[in-house]
Amino acid sequence: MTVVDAGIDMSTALGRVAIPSPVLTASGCSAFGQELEPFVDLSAIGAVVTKSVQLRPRSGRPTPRMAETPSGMLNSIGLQGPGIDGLLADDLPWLAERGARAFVSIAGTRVEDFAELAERLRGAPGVLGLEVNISCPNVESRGEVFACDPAAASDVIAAVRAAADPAHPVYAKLSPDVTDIVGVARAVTDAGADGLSMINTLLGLVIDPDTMRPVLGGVTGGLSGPAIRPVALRCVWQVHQALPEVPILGMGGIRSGLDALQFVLAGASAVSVGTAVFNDPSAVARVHDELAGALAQRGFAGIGEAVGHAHRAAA
Amino acid sequence: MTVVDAGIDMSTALGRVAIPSPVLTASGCSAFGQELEPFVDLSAIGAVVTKSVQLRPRSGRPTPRMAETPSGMLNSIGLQGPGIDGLLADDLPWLAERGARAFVSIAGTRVEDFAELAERLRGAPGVLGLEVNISCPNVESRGEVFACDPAAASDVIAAVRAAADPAHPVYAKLSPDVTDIVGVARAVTDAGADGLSMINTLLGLVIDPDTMRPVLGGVTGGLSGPAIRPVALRCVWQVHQALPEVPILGMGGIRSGLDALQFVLAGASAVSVGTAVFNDPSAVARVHDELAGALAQRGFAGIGEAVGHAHRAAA
Amino acid sequence: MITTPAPRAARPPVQRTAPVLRRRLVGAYVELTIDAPEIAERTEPGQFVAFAVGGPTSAHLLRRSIAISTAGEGAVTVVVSAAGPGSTWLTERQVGDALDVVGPLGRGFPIPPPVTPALLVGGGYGSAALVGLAARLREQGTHVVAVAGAATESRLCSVPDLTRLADVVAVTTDDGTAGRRGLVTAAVEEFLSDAGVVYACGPMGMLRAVSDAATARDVPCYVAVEESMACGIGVCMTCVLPVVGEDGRTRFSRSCTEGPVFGGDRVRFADVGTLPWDVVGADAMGVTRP
Amino acid sequence: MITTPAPRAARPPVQRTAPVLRRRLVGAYVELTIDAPEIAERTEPGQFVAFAVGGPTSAHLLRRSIAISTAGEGAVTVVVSAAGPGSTWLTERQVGDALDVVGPLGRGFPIPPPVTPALLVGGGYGSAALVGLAARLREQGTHVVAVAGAATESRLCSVPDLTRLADVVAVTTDDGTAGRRGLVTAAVEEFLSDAGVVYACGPMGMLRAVSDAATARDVPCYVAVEESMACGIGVCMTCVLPVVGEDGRTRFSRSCTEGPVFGGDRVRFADVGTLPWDVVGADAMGVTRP
Ligand SMILES: Cc1cc2nc3c(=O)[nH]c(=O)nc-3n(C[C@H](O)[C@H](O)[C@H](O)COP(=O)(O)OP(=O)(O)OC[C@H]3O[C@@H](n4cnc5c(N)ncnc54)[C@H](O)[C@@H]3O)c2cc1C
Ligand SMILES: Cc1cc2nc3c(=O)[nH]c(=O)nc-3n(C[C@H](O)[C@H](O)[C@H](O)COP(=O)(O)OP(=O)(O)OC[C@H]3O[C@@H](n4cnc5c(N)ncnc54)[C@H](O)[C@@H]3O)c2cc1C
Ligand SMILES: Cc1cc2nc3c(=O)[nH]c(=O)nc-3n(C[C@H](O)[C@H](O)[C@H](O)COP(=O)(O)O)c2cc1C
Ligand SMILES: Cc1cc2nc3c(=O)[nH]c(=O)nc-3n(C[C@H](O)[C@H](O)[C@H](O)COP(=O)(O)O)c2cc1C
Ligand code: FES
Ligand code: FES
Repeated sequence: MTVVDAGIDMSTALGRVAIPSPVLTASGCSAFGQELEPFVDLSAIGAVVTKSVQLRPRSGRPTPRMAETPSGMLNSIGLQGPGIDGLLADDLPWLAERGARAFVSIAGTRVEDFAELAERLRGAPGVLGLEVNISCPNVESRGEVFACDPAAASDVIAAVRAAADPAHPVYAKLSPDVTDIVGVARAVTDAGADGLSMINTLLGLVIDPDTMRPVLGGVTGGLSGPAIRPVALRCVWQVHQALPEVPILGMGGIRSGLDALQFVLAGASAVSVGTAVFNDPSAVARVHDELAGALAQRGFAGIGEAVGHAHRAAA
Repeated sequence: MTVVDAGIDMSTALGRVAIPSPVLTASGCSAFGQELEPFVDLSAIGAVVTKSVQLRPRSGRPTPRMAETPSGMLNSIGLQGPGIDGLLADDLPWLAERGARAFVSIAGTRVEDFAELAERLRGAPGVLGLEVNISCPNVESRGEVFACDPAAASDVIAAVRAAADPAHPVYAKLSPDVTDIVGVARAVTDAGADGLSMINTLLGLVIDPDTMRPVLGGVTGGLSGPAIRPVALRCVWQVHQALPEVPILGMGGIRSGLDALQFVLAGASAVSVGTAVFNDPSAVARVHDELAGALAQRGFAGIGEAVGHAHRAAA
Repeated sequence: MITTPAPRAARPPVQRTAPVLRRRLVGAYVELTIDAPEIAERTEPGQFVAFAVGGPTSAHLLRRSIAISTAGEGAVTVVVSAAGPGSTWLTERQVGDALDVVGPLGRGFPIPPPVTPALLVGGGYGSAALVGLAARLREQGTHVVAVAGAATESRLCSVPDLTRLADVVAVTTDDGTAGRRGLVTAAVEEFLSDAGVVYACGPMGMLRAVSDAATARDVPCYVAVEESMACGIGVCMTCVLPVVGEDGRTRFSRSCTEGPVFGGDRVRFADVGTLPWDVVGADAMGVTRP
Repeated sequence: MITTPAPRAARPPVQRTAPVLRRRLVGAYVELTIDAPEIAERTEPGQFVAFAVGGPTSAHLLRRSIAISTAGEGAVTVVVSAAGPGSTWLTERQVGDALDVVGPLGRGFPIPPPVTPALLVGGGYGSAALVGLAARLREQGTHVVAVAGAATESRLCSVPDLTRLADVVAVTTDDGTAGRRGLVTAAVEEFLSDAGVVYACGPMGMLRAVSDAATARDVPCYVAVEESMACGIGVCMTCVLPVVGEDGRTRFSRSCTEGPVFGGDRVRFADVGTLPWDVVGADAMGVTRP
């Protein structure tokens, strides 16, 4: 593809915070940014969305943690990570030093965990905002995933919004594994979410034909990659149609600028590139360039005009 | 792969009706069987699952009706078909003449439609049983899909079970687009379903980067093919774990004998091959042979022993 | 209606692994000849084949339909234009590579009595699909006029073959880089008066124009259409067009098995992509007479 | 612990499109040499590269990690065993085909002082990863003994290269089709007494046995492990093993960036695939001291 650099205005925002590019990493798919440095200018991308962090350091699940699937993969990492202390001590300062913006993903198994994490992140260097990963089991509700229950999801978001730095936009990250994603979107927005990240992985399973057992130690895992892109686009489309004023960070199988364009046209004002980074470590920067070219070729002066365009063209 | 013909017993059943092979076509992916005749011995496969039929002939939706997606496709056919009269007059007799078994998929937008279809199919030649496609909008509930509401789904199944020939097993075909598929499975089984077909397509969307509008005339469409296989396997796994005594017809992205084996190990006692037929018109017969070989290589004497094996091996 | 619907092909399709025997660049296209005797011996002019694309690691599940240009001596020749990923992959195949192919598919062009003079009209790579037909008509002594048009010279196709087989050949290009400048339809108008039957293959807009012109002069016209196909064998219902049947009623007909050759007067070109109220079964979709 | 963890590589990896310069069958494997000067000049023995597989139509998103056998003069050589679809695709590449490659990745083998005699142990295609190391050790004057083992002759690898580079070479096959009959570990036992450091690459079972034997005799042993990797660059956390750190605590360490070379005594082989209670952060997963 020829990248047309027609001085396209690629600046956009997460909530009310401006970012220079609409293309971000996806939580859990670029760790805390360090390893991408040889491939991507971290200060030029929209933000580094960090691996979901919890209060305590976590080992994550035993291996095997992944299975390749047609045009995608299944993972069951179990949120391995340093815990909030490690994040604050090492990872955020590292990103801040390089002028990279951190959109910090937080996770927990209790409403209070989320609130405490938001509280701890107030005033941390380089933090641009919070993405709330509610695709976690709620220990107070027999392990039901927060994101699958509009009430539980709202409780988390309300608590985070109350505890977080008022300058930090709070995005709720939704799961596609629900009957009515618009209902969940509406609930969390009513609870104070400044935006929505869509989508998290789909629950999937692969059985190893040799061992005749599930491949993953955790039995089921999260399906990601281009395979799920049509589902992700449908979720973004439905939610933007119902709640056109709510900013959406779109993701799910984005691999090229034209993939990102589809999300923007469906209603996303920014996008995350996740699994594609495993295929191409420079994917985040490449998608930015390709998206800029695609927007220019289509006569847009900036990304802003293109957001939700596919809905308007219908009228 | 070397197909080992070790006299594996491939006979299984749909409900209480025996079939000689566990491999069937999938509704809507082999029309009414005629066109497969050059490629497959229709009397040797488990059954021809016919395209979902409604009471009246239907034109289906305007084109474009499909979009290719990574390792899958999106379709929005809109159930084009001859209606029950055409089916009874032309398609079922054609199949019966050839000794092919028809597992007839029925669809409707009202509970009574389903019941009337079941009633009309009593005593029809060559009919082995009914697959109830409840992934249709319920006109009496603002277009909500029956399969997404356990109560509406049960109403349909109860009405069909009451109206259908008692000798015909009634399978409810479930949608994966729900928060709790086990809940729906339990509801329809309680309502009298003799088995479950899983899964129907996932709701998806693709935007054409040139027109900048959804590709499909119907905006959203159904995602099928290997891309969705991990989701389908997860659904089969969850439902078999919760309801081990309920027979499952597994489907979603099956392309090879080893794919089919995964479904069997997860709990399916038979499988449907859908989208893969578009790639390989002889897929249904090939999958049968490959599955027989795979079972033999693993030391199974028959398919029956392998059903749900991945759960037992855990113990 | 002037046309009678094309009949079903005499023999069913087969699925084979076919090695590439010859590969040749023809202008902007790639011509591939594959070794597929059982397909070649069954082919009627106007039919097509469907190739699996991308090899064993492919993310592209659907076959690509390609018109058969010529079939004979155990081989099938096609002309491929690199449009998207699947057709591009096809154009990259080399001699010796094996292709997974199903065919021949669809219905061929109905063959007129030898005395009926025929006008063949091809647009872009659509001309390739007329070569086998031209050969067949010549064999039976039919007078053949061929018009091949394209946007520009490099997108012309099969002109040498048609020149060899037809009695008269006219070439047109939109930009005048070869033959006369202008659309094929201008040339068609000129030859129509002497034609007893017209055959056309090319983009939808061209098919419509040719068909309208022929029908206006009461000349039966058969068109080979190109609709997006998922299966190519008639089982998926993605490839439908509104086509008027012998009973005068319009149905959504599958272009893979009821076509790709349709009577041009029977295809409701203006309604493609819509659901007209008078299509059989439109009422059940909630579309009523306006 | 006898070993010090391998240090980070001196230079970061790059991503390049690299044409295949040479392709050679070596027993059951295919050796590919690619033109990748920037990767070659950065490579330390023990590092690996990651190839995208299947080309532009591929359904396989994840790269395949392959150990670097030798790197120099602008080229990188690897030995590939056709296991599943991705590695099979790699073995089918021909001279001139372009490969999308990222590397060099991971940490190399720590190099001992020249006077320390080294024992190199390779299993199957794992021997390939030792060729660059053997060359490096020879360069600095280290005495090198190499043991290459495999199930059968055709699955041996790099024996001519190792013979050229090492002072002593022993070959073993499980079935006796080449060299001595038996497992590599038997040969290892024999050479261990004269070794000051051991390097091993091959299947996990072999690594464990070699590492246990070396550690039992207080000889430091470095192993290059092979864990399933989704990204190869350290961002996904799929490739972890329980590894004892310098502080004596066990962590789930990424074999792509903290390995693939680990001190053998530091890898808790028996616990691979489980979550031991004393791994850092296991408590947060609900696993408590028994
Ligand atoms: C009966 C018939 C005969 C044809 N004959 C020829 C021929 O002789 N030479 C030639 O170059 N092409 C021919 N085509 C068109 C060819 O099938 C498409 O160009 C090709 O499928 C595009 O695939 P792609 O992967 O390159 O593009 P993509 O855009 O990636 O294709 C995506 C999907 O849409 C379908 N699709 C896209 N464009 C078309 C199209 N124009 N027609 C049908 N399906 C399409 C593809 O099959 C695929 O399933 C014919 C099509 C039909 C239906
Ligand atoms: C550091 C390292 C060095 C390696 N060096 C070599 C080498 O020099 N030569 C060689 O032939 N192979 C090597 N391998 C193994 C090689 O990466 C796998 O055989 C290959 O990835 C299998 O891919 P596949 O598509 O053939 O199999 P599939 O089974 O289809 O692979 C499915 C997925 O599992 C992963 N996977 C499967 N088996 C392995 C394995 N043994 N190790 C890691 N990942 C696996 C694949 O990468 C892929 O993501 C190495 C692996 C690692 C981690
Ligand atoms: C290996 C892996 C780890 C992930 N970890 C997280 C995580 O920690 N938190 C989170 O919110 N999402 C996580 N995700 C989900 C991604 O952020 C993203 O929502 C999803 O993968 C869909 O996007 P993609 O198809 O571009 O990867 C993870 C995905 C993968 C593949
Ligand atoms: C073109 C197409 C048409 C379909 N039509 C129907 C249908 O009429 N009734 C139905 O129950 N399912 C229908 N399905 C869904 C399939 O039967 C099957 O459940 C789904 O595609 C998943 O299986 P697969 O991945 O093997 O195709 C259709 C699927 C496709 C691709
Ligand atoms: S392409 Fe499937 S019916 Fe025509
Ligand atoms: S393979 Fe991704 S972290 Fe190691």
